[in-house]
Amino acid sequence: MKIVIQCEAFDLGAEVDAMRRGRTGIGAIASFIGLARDCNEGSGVHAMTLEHYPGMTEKALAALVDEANSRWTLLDVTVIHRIGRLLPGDPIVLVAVASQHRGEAFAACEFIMDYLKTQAPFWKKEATPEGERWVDARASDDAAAARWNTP
Amino acid sequence: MKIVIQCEAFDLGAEVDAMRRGRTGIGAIASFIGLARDCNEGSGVHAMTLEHYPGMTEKALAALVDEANSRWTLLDVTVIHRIGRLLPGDPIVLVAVASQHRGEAFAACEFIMDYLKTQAPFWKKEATPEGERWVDARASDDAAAARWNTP
Amino acid sequence: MKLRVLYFARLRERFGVAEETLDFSGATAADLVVHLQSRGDVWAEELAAGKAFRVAINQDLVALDARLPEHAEVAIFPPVTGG
Amino acid sequence: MKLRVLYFARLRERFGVAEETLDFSGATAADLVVHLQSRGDVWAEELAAGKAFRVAINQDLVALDARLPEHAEVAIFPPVTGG
Repeated sequence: MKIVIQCEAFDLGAEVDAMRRGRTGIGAIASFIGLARDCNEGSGVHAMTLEHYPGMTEKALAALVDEANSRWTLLDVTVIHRIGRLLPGDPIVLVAVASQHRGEAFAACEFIMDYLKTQAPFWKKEATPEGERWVDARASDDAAAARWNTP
Repeated sequence: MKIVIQCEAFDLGAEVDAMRRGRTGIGAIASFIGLARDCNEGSGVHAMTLEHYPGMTEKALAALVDEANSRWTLLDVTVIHRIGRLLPGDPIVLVAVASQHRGEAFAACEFIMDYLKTQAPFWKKEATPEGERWVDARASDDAAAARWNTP
Repeated sequence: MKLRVLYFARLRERFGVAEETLDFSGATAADLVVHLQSRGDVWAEELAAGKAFRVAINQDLVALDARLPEHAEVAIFPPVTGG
Repeated sequence: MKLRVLYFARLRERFGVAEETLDFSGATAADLVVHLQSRGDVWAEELAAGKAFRVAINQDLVALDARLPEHAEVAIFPPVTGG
């Protein structure tokens, strides 16, 4: 398991290769990268700054990876989230999940992203032609996370 | 859109980078790699040979990428499937899907994998200590593909 | 009518043939299967009712009642196991 | 009781403070919010009933009725928007 908060870019290929190197029991690796877009809520976005809550961020990410491990049989998980200033097209977040079978890898990867969006203390501020603005939380992200609440 | 059948290994990082290079409207890339495992149905597997139906394979993969494009708003799709002899730990298949939002990227990536497993004409033969054997189709793969049949 | 018939994977190995050309008078994929079963031996065994095999006509998966066009490329193979 | 209180993102900017130490006599997160509201101005505005903000105690998200332990690190921030 690897959880990292960093300013620098990450390398999806290197992260996934590190997961599978020397291992022959992994059948599936599902991965996700989220990228900064040039447009949001109808405005152009020329840059973005990501703030976080040092200490709580690591704790929150570890808790949600633990939760994923308790729900599915996973062989490895990597979560990397960038902070600081990012430009359109820059990768923001990476989640990669290794498992024996694809169903578990896909489910756990999407679960981690959905929970990260609502539980991990990151905040985005966008620079637009109309000035800087803090991004509002989305109801659709709450709905995506709520899907995983089994009755 | 890129669909390739090849003997050679592929490079997940390079494929995903090629998708996003120079583009600033992509918000999400979900990707998947399937790997040859060292064990299946209780037997050790020391090698695997993948056979396919040249011509139909490309047609079947293009049809299922078209179907994904008709179901979700996607910005790019890459599917690479290897054929020939593979060893445990070797990547077999790559699917990567770019979209504005993560929900569509995840859904389309998993849909393509589930349909590929039941629709694309590939067959695996495993080399085990007991000799060579053709892998049997799994009922769980049919069930995974059937999930996507909307009523 | 003339048909090109292809076999893959376990069926190719069991039949000992990858491809053949047939001059055939039936109308549907099912007719072709009955014709091949009549060869007996592994043909009767592998294509028996209840056996899992798939048929493609001109590279599209079809049901057994699908009609065979002239000069069709027909393929018969086990359920697929890629990915 | 002594508390360390942190503010993030829009709340940090609006309050003009990232961190403060409070000597506080209430028992719960809700009591602390009422205390901060009583400062008026942006505090009353941003922490008003119906405003969306989150509270963490010792780096765990909590509901407003959560009790405040001695020397707690309390953080108040907008709904998160990472990923």
